[in-house]
Amino acid sequence: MAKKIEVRITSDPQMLSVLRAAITQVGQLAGFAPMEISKIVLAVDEACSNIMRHAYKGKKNQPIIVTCKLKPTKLEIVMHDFGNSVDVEKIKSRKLNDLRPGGLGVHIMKSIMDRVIFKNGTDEGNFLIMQKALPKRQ
Amino acid sequence: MAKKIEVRITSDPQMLSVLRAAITQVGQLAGFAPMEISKIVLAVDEACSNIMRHAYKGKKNQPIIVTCKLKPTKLEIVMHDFGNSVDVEKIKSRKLNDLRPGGLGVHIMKSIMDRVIFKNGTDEGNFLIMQKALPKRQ
Amino acid sequence: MSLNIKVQTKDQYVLLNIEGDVDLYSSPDVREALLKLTKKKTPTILVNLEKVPYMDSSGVATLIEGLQQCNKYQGRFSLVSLRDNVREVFELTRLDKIFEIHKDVNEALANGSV
Amino acid sequence: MSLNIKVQTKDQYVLLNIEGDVDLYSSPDVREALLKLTKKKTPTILVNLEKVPYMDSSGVATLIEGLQQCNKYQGRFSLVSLRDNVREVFELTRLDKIFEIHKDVNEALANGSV
Ligand SMILES: Nc1ncnc2c1ncn2[C@@H]1O[C@H](COP(=O)(O)OP(=O)(O)O)[C@@H](O)[C@H]1O
Ligand SMILES: Nc1ncnc2c1ncn2[C@@H]1O[C@H](COP(=O)(O)OP(=O)(O)O)[C@@H](O)[C@H]1O
Repeated sequence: MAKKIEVRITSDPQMLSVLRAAITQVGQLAGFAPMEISKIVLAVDEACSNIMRHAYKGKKNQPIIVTCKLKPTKLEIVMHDFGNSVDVEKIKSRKLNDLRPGGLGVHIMKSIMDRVIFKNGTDEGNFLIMQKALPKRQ
Repeated sequence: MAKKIEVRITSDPQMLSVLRAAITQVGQLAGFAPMEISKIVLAVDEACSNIMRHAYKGKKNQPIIVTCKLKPTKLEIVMHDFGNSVDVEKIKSRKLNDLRPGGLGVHIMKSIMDRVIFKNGTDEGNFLIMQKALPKRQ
Repeated sequence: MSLNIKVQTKDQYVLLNIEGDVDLYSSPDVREALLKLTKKKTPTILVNLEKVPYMDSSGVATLIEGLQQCNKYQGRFSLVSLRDNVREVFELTRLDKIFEIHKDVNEALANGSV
Repeated sequence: MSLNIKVQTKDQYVLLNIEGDVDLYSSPDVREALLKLTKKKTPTILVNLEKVPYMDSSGVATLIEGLQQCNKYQGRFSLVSLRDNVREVFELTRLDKIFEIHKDVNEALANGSV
Protein backbone atom coordinates (compact mmCIF):
# COMPACT_ATOMS: atom_id res chain seq x y z
CA MET A 1 0.00 0.00 0.00
CA ALA A 2 2.73 2.43 -0.99
CA LYS A 3 1.67 6.02 -1.62
CA LYS A 4 2.67 7.16 -5.07
CA ILE A 5 3.09 10.61 -6.54
CA GLU A 6 4.28 11.27 -10.05
CA VAL A 7 5.44 14.58 -11.49
CA ARG A 8 5.97 14.84 -15.24
CA ILE A 9 7.82 17.85 -16.50
CA THR A 10 9.62 18.87 -19.66
CA SER A 11 13.39 19.23 -19.67
CA ASP A 12 13.20 22.99 -19.18
CA PRO A 13 15.23 24.30 -16.20
CA GLN A 14 12.29 26.57 -15.34
CA MET A 15 10.43 23.41 -14.31
CA LEU A 16 12.89 22.63 -11.51
CA SER A 17 11.07 24.95 -9.11
CA VAL A 18 7.82 23.04 -9.62
CA LEU A 19 9.57 19.74 -8.98
CA ARG A 20 11.28 21.06 -5.85
CA ALA A 21 7.99 22.30 -4.41
CA ALA A 22 6.37 18.91 -4.95
CA ILE A 23 9.31 16.97 -3.49
CA THR A 24 9.34 19.24 -0.43
CA GLN A 25 5.76 18.19 0.30
CA VAL A 26 6.54 14.54 -0.38
CA GLY A 27 9.36 14.80 2.16
CA GLN A 28 6.90 16.22 4.68
CA LEU A 29 4.42 13.40 4.05
CA ALA A 30 7.27 10.96 4.59
CA GLY A 31 7.98 12.57 7.95
CA PHE A 32 11.52 13.83 7.35
CA ALA A 33 12.91 16.77 9.32
CA PRO A 34 13.26 20.11 7.47
CA MET A 35 17.02 19.82 6.84
CA GLU A 36 16.63 16.27 5.55
CA ILE A 37 13.81 17.40 3.28
CA SER A 38 15.92 20.15 1.81
CA LYS A 39 18.73 17.65 1.14
CA ILE A 40 16.36 15.20 -0.58
CA VAL A 41 15.06 18.09 -2.68
CA LEU A 42 18.66 18.92 -3.59
CA ALA A 43 19.39 15.32 -4.64
CA VAL A 44 16.33 15.22 -6.90
CA ASP A 45 17.14 18.64 -8.35
CA GLU A 46 20.70 17.52 -9.13
CA ALA A 47 19.48 14.33 -10.80
CA CYS A 48 16.98 16.29 -12.85
CA SER A 49 19.50 18.97 -13.82
CA ASN A 50 21.83 16.21 -15.04
CA ILE A 51 19.09 14.73 -17.21
CA MET A 52 18.44 18.18 -18.69
CA ARG A 53 22.12 18.85 -19.34
CA HIS A 54 23.54 15.45 -20.20
CA ALA A 55 20.73 13.11 -21.31
CA TYR A 56 18.82 15.78 -23.25
CA LYS A 57 21.82 18.06 -23.95
CA GLY A 58 19.88 21.21 -23.16
CA LYS A 59 16.83 20.48 -25.32
CA LYS A 60 13.90 21.94 -23.42
CA ASN A 61 10.79 20.04 -24.46
CA GLN A 62 11.73 16.45 -23.65
CA PRO A 63 9.87 14.42 -21.02
CA ILE A 64 11.13 13.71 -17.51
CA ILE A 65 9.02 11.54 -15.21
CA VAL A 66 9.68 11.67 -11.49
CA THR A 67 7.91 9.03 -9.42
CA CYS A 68 7.91 9.13 -5.63
CA LYS A 69 6.91 6.04 -3.72
CA LEU A 70 6.36 6.14 -0.01
CA LYS A 71 7.07 2.59 1.07
CA PRO A 72 6.71 1.31 4.64
CA THR A 73 10.37 1.82 5.50
CA LYS A 74 11.74 4.02 2.76
CA LEU A 75 11.12 6.80 0.28
CA GLU A 76 11.96 5.81 -3.29
CA ILE A 77 12.27 8.37 -6.04
CA VAL A 78 12.70 7.24 -9.63
CA MET A 79 13.75 9.60 -12.42
CA HIS A 80 12.90 8.41 -15.90
CA ASP A 81 14.02 9.95 -19.18
CA PHE A 82 14.28 8.97 -22.83
CA GLY A 83 17.45 10.84 -23.70
CA ASN A 84 20.99 10.02 -24.55
CA SER A 85 22.11 7.07 -22.46
CA VAL A 86 25.57 7.16 -21.00
CA ASP A 87 27.51 4.13 -19.88
CA VAL A 88 26.69 3.87 -16.18
CA GLU A 89 30.38 3.36 -15.43
CA LYS A 90 31.11 6.80 -16.81
CA ILE A 91 28.69 8.53 -14.48
CA LYS A 92 30.84 9.28 -11.54
CA SER A 93 31.71 12.16 -9.38
CA ARG A 94 35.13 13.74 -9.67
CA LYS A 95 37.57 13.85 -6.81
CA LEU A 96 36.48 16.64 -4.52
CA ASN A 97 39.96 18.09 -4.21
CA ASP A 98 39.97 18.78 -7.95
CA LEU A 99 38.65 22.33 -7.76
CA ARG A 100 36.73 23.13 -10.90
CA PRO A 101 33.20 24.16 -11.61
CA GLY A 102 31.14 21.05 -12.22
CA GLY A 103 31.28 17.40 -11.31
CA LEU A 104 29.49 17.83 -8.01
CA GLY A 105 25.98 16.57 -8.76
CA VAL A 106 26.56 12.82 -8.55
CA HIS A 107 28.62 13.25 -5.38
CA ILE A 108 25.78 15.23 -3.79
CA MET A 109 23.15 12.66 -4.76
CA LYS A 110 25.23 9.80 -3.37
CA SER A 111 26.03 11.51 -0.12
CA ILE A 112 22.37 12.37 0.56
CA MET A 113 20.52 9.22 -0.50
CA ASP A 114 21.10 5.73 0.87
CA ARG A 115 21.10 4.17 -2.58
CA VAL A 116 21.59 5.72 -6.03
CA ILE A 117 21.21 3.25 -8.87
CA PHE A 118 21.54 4.14 -12.56
CA LYS A 119 19.76 1.87 -15.05
CA ASN A 120 20.64 3.47 -18.33
CA GLY A 121 19.80 2.45 -21.87
CA THR A 122 16.91 0.07 -21.17
CA ASP A 123 14.21 -0.45 -23.80
CA GLU A 124 12.10 2.16 -22.00
CA GLY A 125 14.86 4.72 -21.56
CA ASN A 126 17.03 5.67 -18.61
CA PHE A 127 16.14 5.20 -14.97
CA LEU A 128 17.75 6.59 -11.87
CA ILE A 129 16.51 5.07 -8.64
CA MET A 130 17.19 6.86 -5.36
CA GLN A 131 16.19 5.49 -1.98
CA LYS A 132 16.32 6.83 1.53
CA ALA A 133 15.19 5.15 4.73
CA LEU A 134 12.33 6.87 6.50
CA PRO A 135 13.11 8.51 9.82
CA LYS A 136 12.26 6.39 12.84
CA ARG A 137 8.91 7.23 14.37
CA GLN A 138 9.09 8.56 17.91
CA MET B 1 5.19 25.57 -27.58
CA ALA B 2 3.02 25.30 -24.48
CA LYS B 3 4.83 24.33 -21.29
CA LYS B 4 3.30 21.27 -19.72
CA ILE B 5 3.47 19.92 -16.19
CA GLU B 6 1.61 16.87 -15.01
CA VAL B 7 1.06 15.75 -11.43
CA ARG B 8 -0.37 12.29 -10.83
CA ILE B 9 -1.59 11.54 -7.34
CA THR B 10 -3.82 9.00 -5.71
CA SER B 11 -7.20 10.01 -4.34
CA ASP B 12 -5.84 10.37 -0.81
CA PRO B 13 -6.56 13.77 0.82
CA GLN B 14 -2.99 13.74 2.15
CA MET B 15 -1.87 14.28 -1.45
CA LEU B 16 -3.59 17.65 -1.71
CA SER B 17 -0.63 19.42 -0.11
CA VAL B 18 1.70 18.07 -2.79
CA LEU B 19 -0.64 19.22 -5.53
CA ARG B 20 -1.02 22.67 -3.99
CA ALA B 21 2.75 23.14 -3.77
CA ALA B 22 3.18 22.23 -7.44
CA ILE B 23 0.31 24.47 -8.59
CA THR B 24 1.74 27.38 -6.59
CA GLN B 25 4.95 27.12 -8.61
CA VAL B 26 3.05 26.74 -11.87
CA GLY B 27 1.18 29.94 -11.00
CA GLN B 28 4.53 31.67 -10.46
CA LEU B 29 5.87 30.44 -13.79
CA ALA B 30 2.71 31.78 -15.41
CA GLY B 31 3.40 35.18 -13.88
CA PHE B 32 0.32 35.55 -11.68
CA ALA B 33 0.39 37.78 -8.60
CA PRO B 34 0.50 36.04 -5.17
CA MET B 35 -3.23 36.47 -4.39
CA GLU B 36 -4.20 35.19 -7.83
CA ILE B 37 -1.89 32.21 -7.37
CA SER B 38 -3.48 31.33 -4.06
CA LYS B 39 -6.93 31.51 -5.68
CA ILE B 40 -5.89 29.25 -8.56
CA VAL B 41 -4.46 26.81 -6.01
CA LEU B 42 -7.80 26.92 -4.19
CA ALA B 43 -9.75 26.19 -7.39
CA VAL B 44 -7.56 23.16 -8.17
CA ASP B 45 -7.75 21.92 -4.57
CA GLU B 46 -11.56 22.19 -4.64
CA ALA B 47 -11.76 20.29 -7.94
CA CYS B 48 -9.47 17.61 -6.60
CA SER B 49 -11.34 17.33 -3.29
CA ASN B 50 -14.57 16.86 -5.24
CA ILE B 51 -13.04 14.03 -7.27
CA MET B 52 -11.89 12.37 -4.04
CA ARG B 53 -15.29 12.74 -2.37
CA HIS B 54 -17.76 12.38 -5.22
CA ALA B 55 -16.10 10.58 -8.15
CA TYR B 56 -14.14 8.13 -5.96
CA LYS B 57 -16.47 8.26 -2.95
CA GLY B 58 -13.61 8.43 -0.48
CA LYS B 59 -11.56 5.52 -1.87
CA LYS B 60 -7.95 6.51 -1.38
CA ASN B 61 -5.89 4.66 -3.98
CA GLN B 62 -7.51 5.76 -7.21
CA PRO B 63 -5.64 7.81 -9.83
CA ILE B 64 -6.05 11.54 -10.38
CA ILE B 65 -4.09 13.21 -13.17
CA VAL B 66 -3.65 16.97 -13.10
CA THR B 67 -2.19 18.52 -16.24
CA CYS B 68 -1.13 22.15 -16.37
CA LYS B 69 -0.56 23.79 -19.73
CA LEU B 70 0.98 27.19 -20.01
CA LYS B 71 -0.37 28.49 -23.31
CA PRO B 72 0.59 31.83 -24.85
CA THR B 73 -2.42 33.65 -23.42
CA LYS B 74 -3.83 31.36 -20.77
CA LEU B 75 -3.16 28.76 -18.12
CA GLU B 76 -5.17 25.58 -18.62
CA ILE B 77 -5.48 22.97 -15.90
CA VAL B 78 -7.15 19.66 -16.66
CA MET B 79 -8.22 17.23 -13.93
CA HIS B 80 -8.71 13.68 -15.10
CA ASP B 81 -10.21 10.80 -13.11
CA PHE B 82 -11.70 7.39 -13.77
CA GLY B 83 -14.35 7.41 -11.06
CA ASN B 84 -18.07 7.58 -10.85
CA SER B 85 -19.35 9.93 -13.50
CA VAL B 86 -22.12 12.27 -12.54
CA ASP B 87 -24.46 13.95 -15.01
CA VAL B 88 -22.76 17.28 -15.67
CA GLU B 89 -26.12 19.02 -15.24
CA LYS B 90 -26.20 17.85 -11.65
CA ILE B 91 -22.86 19.41 -10.78
CA LYS B 92 -23.85 22.82 -9.69
CA SER B 93 -23.28 25.10 -6.81
CA ARG B 94 -26.11 25.72 -4.38
CA LYS B 95 -27.54 29.17 -3.77
CA LEU B 96 -25.12 30.98 -1.49
CA ASN B 97 -27.85 32.19 0.83
CA ASP B 98 -28.70 28.60 1.71
CA LEU B 99 -26.45 28.34 4.77
CA ARG B 100 -25.30 24.78 5.22
CA PRO B 101 -21.93 23.12 5.29
CA GLY B 102 -21.06 22.05 1.74
CA GLY B 103 -21.96 23.02 -1.78
CA LEU B 104 -19.29 25.69 -2.04
CA GLY B 105 -16.61 24.02 -4.16
CA VAL B 106 -18.12 24.45 -7.62
CA HIS B 107 -19.06 28.05 -6.85
CA ILE B 108 -15.45 28.77 -5.80
CA MET B 109 -13.99 27.14 -8.92
CA LYS B 110 -16.32 29.08 -11.21
CA SER B 111 -15.72 32.42 -9.54
CA ILE B 112 -11.92 32.03 -9.74
CA MET B 113 -11.37 30.56 -13.20
CA ASP B 114 -12.51 32.10 -16.50
CA ARG B 115 -13.86 28.80 -17.77
CA VAL B 116 -14.82 25.61 -15.93
CA ILE B 117 -15.91 22.80 -18.24
CA PHE B 118 -16.96 19.35 -17.07
CA LYS B 119 -16.64 16.50 -19.58
CA ASN B 120 -17.89 13.55 -17.60
CA GLY B 121 -18.38 9.94 -18.60
CA THR B 122 -16.16 9.86 -21.69
CA ASP B 123 -14.52 6.59 -22.77
CA GLU B 124 -11.37 7.70 -20.94
CA GLY B 125 -13.07 8.84 -17.77
CA ASN B 126 -14.02 12.26 -16.44
CA PHE B 127 -12.34 15.50 -17.37
CA LEU B 128 -12.60 18.91 -15.78
CA ILE B 129 -11.01 21.70 -17.78
CA MET B 130 -10.26 25.01 -16.07
CA GLN B 131 -8.80 27.99 -17.87
CA LYS B 132 -7.60 31.39 -16.76
CA ALA B 133 -6.18 34.20 -18.88
CA LEU B 134 -2.56 35.05 -18.09
CA PRO B 135 -1.95 38.45 -16.49
CA LYS B 136 -0.93 41.18 -18.93
CA ARG B 137 2.80 41.71 -19.12
CA GLN B 138 3.93 45.14 -18.02
CA MET C 1 2.46 18.33 8.40
CA SER C 2 -0.70 17.57 10.30
CA LEU C 3 -2.68 20.25 12.02
CA ASN C 4 -1.82 21.60 15.42
CA ILE C 5 -4.87 22.60 17.46
CA LYS C 6 -4.68 24.22 20.90
CA VAL C 7 -7.53 25.28 23.10
CA GLN C 8 -6.91 28.19 25.49
CA THR C 9 -9.58 28.77 28.12
CA LYS C 10 -9.72 32.37 29.30
CA ASP C 11 -12.07 34.04 31.80
CA GLN C 12 -14.46 35.36 29.21
CA TYR C 13 -13.88 33.23 26.15
CA VAL C 14 -12.27 30.14 24.69
CA LEU C 15 -9.63 30.62 22.02
CA LEU C 16 -9.26 27.83 19.48
CA ASN C 17 -5.79 28.18 17.95
CA ILE C 18 -5.34 26.36 14.67
CA GLU C 19 -1.91 25.97 13.09
CA GLY C 20 -1.51 24.57 9.58
CA ASP C 21 -3.44 24.15 6.32
CA VAL C 22 -7.12 23.35 6.77
CA ASP C 23 -8.21 21.13 3.87
CA LEU C 24 -10.10 17.91 3.14
CA TYR C 25 -7.39 15.99 4.98
CA SER C 26 -7.16 18.08 8.13
CA SER C 27 -10.63 19.63 8.55
CA PRO C 28 -11.99 16.60 10.46
CA ASP C 29 -9.53 17.51 13.24
CA VAL C 30 -10.93 21.05 13.36
CA ARG C 31 -14.47 19.65 13.38
CA GLU C 32 -13.69 17.41 16.34
CA ALA C 33 -12.16 20.25 18.34
CA LEU C 34 -15.05 22.60 17.55
CA LEU C 35 -17.82 20.13 18.34
CA LYS C 36 -16.16 19.35 21.64
CA LEU C 37 -16.54 23.04 22.53
CA THR C 38 -20.09 23.42 21.24
CA LYS C 39 -21.22 20.27 23.03
CA LYS C 40 -20.14 21.92 26.28
CA LYS C 41 -22.13 25.00 25.17
CA THR C 42 -19.02 27.17 25.43
CA PRO C 43 -20.54 30.69 25.49
CA THR C 44 -17.85 32.46 23.44
CA ILE C 45 -15.61 30.70 20.92
CA LEU C 46 -12.93 32.71 19.14
CA VAL C 47 -11.28 30.77 16.33
CA ASN C 48 -7.74 32.06 15.81
CA LEU C 49 -6.71 31.64 12.17
CA GLU C 50 -3.46 33.59 12.45
CA LYS C 51 -1.39 30.49 11.72
CA VAL C 52 -3.60 29.07 8.98
CA PRO C 53 -1.85 29.79 5.66
CA TYR C 54 -4.52 27.97 3.67
CA MET C 55 -8.16 26.97 3.98
CA ASP C 56 -10.48 25.39 1.44
CA SER C 57 -14.26 24.89 1.40
CA SER C 58 -14.05 21.83 3.62
CA GLY C 59 -12.57 24.07 6.30
CA VAL C 60 -15.21 26.70 5.68
CA ALA C 61 -17.94 24.04 5.88
CA THR C 62 -16.56 22.93 9.23
CA LEU C 63 -16.69 26.48 10.56
CA ILE C 64 -20.29 26.86 9.31
CA GLU C 65 -21.15 23.76 11.30
CA GLY C 66 -19.48 25.18 14.40
CA LEU C 67 -21.33 28.47 13.96
CA GLN C 68 -24.66 26.69 13.59
CA GLN C 69 -24.10 24.57 16.68
CA CYS C 70 -23.13 27.68 18.61
CA ASN C 71 -26.21 29.57 17.38
CA LYS C 72 -28.41 26.81 18.79
CA TYR C 73 -27.53 27.75 22.35
CA GLN C 74 -27.13 31.48 21.55
CA GLY C 75 -23.38 31.31 21.97
CA ARG C 76 -20.95 33.67 20.28
CA PHE C 77 -18.73 32.38 17.48
CA SER C 78 -16.10 34.61 15.96
CA LEU C 79 -13.16 34.25 13.57
CA VAL C 80 -10.03 36.30 14.24
CA SER C 81 -6.71 37.09 12.53
CA LEU C 82 -7.47 35.77 9.04
CA ARG C 83 -4.70 36.04 6.48
CA ASP C 84 -5.63 37.81 3.25
CA ASN C 85 -5.96 34.67 1.17
CA VAL C 86 -8.05 32.90 3.81
CA ARG C 87 -10.29 35.96 4.08
CA GLU C 88 -10.66 35.77 0.31
CA VAL C 89 -12.28 32.31 0.60
CA PHE C 90 -14.97 33.81 2.84
CA GLU C 91 -15.47 36.69 0.43
CA LEU C 92 -15.69 34.41 -2.62
CA THR C 93 -18.46 32.48 -0.88
CA ARG C 94 -20.01 35.66 0.62
CA LEU C 95 -19.70 34.05 4.04
CA ASP C 96 -17.92 37.15 5.33
CA LYS C 97 -21.49 38.47 5.77
CA ILE C 98 -22.51 35.53 7.91
CA PHE C 99 -19.49 35.09 10.16
CA GLU C 100 -18.36 37.57 12.75
CA ILE C 101 -14.81 38.29 11.60
CA HIS C 102 -12.29 40.43 13.51
CA LYS C 103 -8.78 41.46 12.78
CA ASP C 104 -7.52 40.13 16.11
CA VAL C 105 -8.63 38.95 19.54
CA ASN C 106 -8.58 42.47 20.98
CA GLU C 107 -10.93 43.77 18.31
CA ALA C 108 -13.24 40.83 18.91
CA LEU C 109 -13.30 41.53 22.65
CA ALA C 110 -13.81 45.27 22.18
CA ASN C 111 -16.65 44.85 19.72
CA GLY C 112 -18.52 41.91 21.03
CA SER C 113 -21.06 41.28 23.73
CA VAL C 114 -18.57 39.14 25.60
CA MET D 1 10.27 33.98 -9.84
CA SER D 2 13.46 34.97 -11.53
CA LEU D 3 16.48 36.03 -9.60
CA ASN D 4 16.96 39.52 -8.27
CA ILE D 5 20.61 40.63 -8.25
CA LYS D 6 21.79 43.94 -6.85
CA VAL D 7 25.35 45.26 -6.73
CA GLN D 8 26.21 47.68 -3.92
CA THR D 9 29.53 49.45 -4.24
CA LYS D 10 30.98 50.49 -0.89
CA ASP D 11 34.27 52.19 -0.07
CA GLN D 12 36.15 49.03 0.71
CA TYR D 13 34.21 46.29 -1.00
CA VAL D 14 31.48 45.39 -3.45
CA LEU D 15 28.45 43.56 -2.10
CA LEU D 16 26.65 41.25 -4.54
CA ASN D 17 23.13 40.73 -3.17
CA ILE D 18 21.32 37.73 -4.61
CA GLU D 19 17.63 37.17 -3.96
CA GLY D 20 15.92 33.93 -5.00
CA ASP D 21 16.71 30.28 -5.73
CA VAL D 22 20.00 29.69 -7.52
CA ASP D 23 19.61 26.65 -9.77
CA LEU D 24 20.28 25.49 -13.32
CA TYR D 25 17.74 28.04 -14.56
CA SER D 26 18.95 31.08 -12.67
CA SER D 27 22.69 30.51 -12.14
CA PRO D 28 23.62 32.01 -15.55
CA ASP D 29 22.36 35.36 -14.17
CA VAL D 30 24.66 35.02 -11.16
CA ARG D 31 27.53 34.10 -13.46
CA GLU D 32 27.00 37.19 -15.58
CA ALA D 33 26.92 39.49 -12.56
CA LEU D 34 30.02 37.88 -11.03
CA LEU D 35 32.10 37.92 -14.19
CA LYS D 36 31.25 41.58 -14.70
CA LEU D 37 32.87 42.26 -11.31
CA THR D 38 35.91 40.03 -11.81
CA LYS D 39 36.54 41.49 -15.26
CA LYS D 40 36.90 44.89 -13.58
CA LYS D 41 39.27 43.23 -11.09
CA THR D 42 37.06 44.29 -8.18
CA PRO D 43 39.46 43.85 -5.21
CA THR D 44 36.91 42.60 -2.66
CA ILE D 45 33.69 40.83 -3.59
CA LEU D 46 31.30 39.83 -0.83
CA VAL D 47 28.47 37.60 -2.07
CA ASN D 48 25.42 38.07 0.16
CA LEU D 49 23.37 34.87 0.24
CA GLU D 50 20.98 35.99 2.98
CA LYS D 51 18.02 35.92 0.60
CA VAL D 52 18.93 32.70 -1.19
CA PRO D 53 16.62 29.98 0.16
CA TYR D 54 18.04 27.36 -2.19
CA MET D 55 21.21 26.66 -4.14
CA ASP D 56 22.23 23.60 -6.14
CA SER D 57 25.55 22.54 -7.63
CA SER D 58 25.12 24.78 -10.66
CA GLY D 59 25.10 27.72 -8.25
CA VAL D 60 28.11 26.35 -6.41
CA ALA D 61 29.93 25.85 -9.73
CA THR D 62 29.25 29.47 -10.62
CA LEU D 63 30.72 30.63 -7.31
CA ILE D 64 33.80 28.43 -7.86
CA GLU D 65 34.28 30.16 -11.18
CA GLY D 66 33.96 33.58 -9.54
CA LEU D 67 36.46 32.59 -6.86
CA GLN D 68 38.95 31.35 -9.45
CA GLN D 69 38.67 34.51 -11.52
CA CYS D 70 39.16 36.57 -8.39
CA ASN D 71 42.17 34.52 -7.34
CA LYS D 72 43.85 35.30 -10.67
CA TYR D 73 44.26 38.96 -9.74
CA GLN D 74 44.69 38.22 -6.00
CA GLY D 75 41.27 39.67 -5.18
CA ARG D 76 39.25 38.68 -2.16
CA PHE D 77 36.10 36.62 -2.62
CA SER D 78 33.88 35.86 0.33
CA LEU D 79 30.42 34.38 0.92
CA VAL D 80 28.28 35.84 3.70
CA SER D 81 24.97 35.11 5.46
CA LEU D 82 24.36 31.57 4.20
CA ARG D 83 21.20 29.88 5.35
CA ASP D 84 21.66 26.50 6.99
CA ASN D 85 20.55 24.45 4.00
CA VAL D 86 22.71 26.44 1.58
CA ARG D 87 25.68 26.03 3.92
CA GLU D 88 24.95 22.32 3.85
CA VAL D 89 25.55 22.20 0.08
CA PHE D 90 29.05 23.57 0.67
CA GLU D 91 29.64 21.08 3.44
CA LEU D 92 28.42 18.12 1.38
CA THR D 93 30.91 19.06 -1.32
CA ARG D 94 33.61 20.03 1.21
CA LEU D 95 33.84 23.41 -0.45
CA ASP D 96 33.37 25.08 2.92
CA LYS D 97 37.15 24.51 3.22
CA ILE D 98 37.87 26.33 -0.01
CA PHE D 99 35.57 29.32 0.23
CA GLU D 100 35.93 32.07 2.76
CA ILE D 101 32.54 31.96 4.49
CA HIS D 102 31.32 34.46 7.09
CA LYS D 103 28.15 34.72 9.09
CA ASP D 104 27.53 38.28 7.95
CA VAL D 105 29.16 41.29 6.31
CA ASN D 106 30.48 42.61 9.62
CA GLU D 107 32.28 39.38 10.39
CA ALA D 108 33.76 39.37 6.89
CA LEU D 109 35.04 42.93 7.35
CA ALA D 110 36.39 42.29 10.84
CA ASN D 111 38.23 39.13 9.79
CA GLY D 112 39.53 39.98 6.40
CA SER D 113 42.39 41.91 4.98
CA VAL D 114 40.01 44.43 3.45
N1 LIG E 1 21.54 11.74 -16.45
C1 LIG E 1 22.76 11.64 -17.04
N2 LIG E 1 22.85 11.23 -18.32
C2 LIG E 1 24.05 11.15 -18.91
N3 LIG E 1 25.23 11.43 -18.30
C3 LIG E 1 25.21 11.83 -17.03
C4 LIG E 1 23.98 11.95 -16.33
N4 LIG E 1 24.27 12.36 -15.08
C5 LIG E 1 25.60 12.49 -15.01
N5 LIG E 1 26.20 12.17 -16.18
C6 LIG E 1 27.67 12.13 -16.44
O1 LIG E 1 28.33 12.08 -15.18
C7 LIG E 1 29.21 13.22 -15.01
C8 LIG E 1 29.21 13.70 -13.56
O2 LIG E 1 27.97 14.34 -13.25
P1 LIG E 1 27.93 15.43 -12.11
O3 LIG E 1 28.57 14.88 -10.89
O4 LIG E 1 26.51 15.85 -11.94
O5 LIG E 1 28.79 16.64 -12.61
P2 LIG E 1 28.61 17.60 -13.88
O6 LIG E 1 27.27 17.28 -14.43
O7 LIG E 1 28.72 18.97 -13.32
O8 LIG E 1 29.72 17.25 -14.77
C9 LIG E 1 28.70 14.23 -16.00
O9 LIG E 1 29.71 15.11 -16.44
C10 LIG E 1 28.15 13.38 -17.13
O10 LIG E 1 29.17 13.00 -18.02
N1 LIG F 1 -15.92 15.49 -9.51
C1 LIG F 1 -17.23 15.26 -9.23
N2 LIG F 1 -17.78 14.06 -9.53
C2 LIG F 1 -19.07 13.83 -9.27
N3 LIG F 1 -19.91 14.74 -8.72
C3 LIG F 1 -19.44 15.95 -8.42
C4 LIG F 1 -18.08 16.27 -8.65
N4 LIG F 1 -17.89 17.54 -8.26
C5 LIG F 1 -19.07 17.99 -7.79
N5 LIG F 1 -20.02 17.04 -7.87
C6 LIG F 1 -21.45 17.18 -7.50
O1 LIG F 1 -21.75 18.57 -7.44
C7 LIG F 1 -22.20 18.96 -6.13
C8 LIG F 1 -21.69 20.33 -5.75
O2 LIG F 1 -20.30 20.29 -5.48
P1 LIG F 1 -19.63 21.35 -4.52
O3 LIG F 1 -20.06 22.71 -4.94
O4 LIG F 1 -18.17 21.12 -4.50
O5 LIG F 1 -20.25 21.10 -3.08
P2 LIG F 1 -20.16 19.80 -2.16
O6 LIG F 1 -19.15 18.89 -2.78
O7 LIG F 1 -19.73 20.33 -0.84
O8 LIG F 1 -21.54 19.24 -2.14
C9 LIG F 1 -21.72 17.85 -5.21
O9 LIG F 1 -22.52 17.68 -4.09
C10 LIG F 1 -21.75 16.62 -6.11
O10 LIG F 1 -23.04 16.05 -6.15
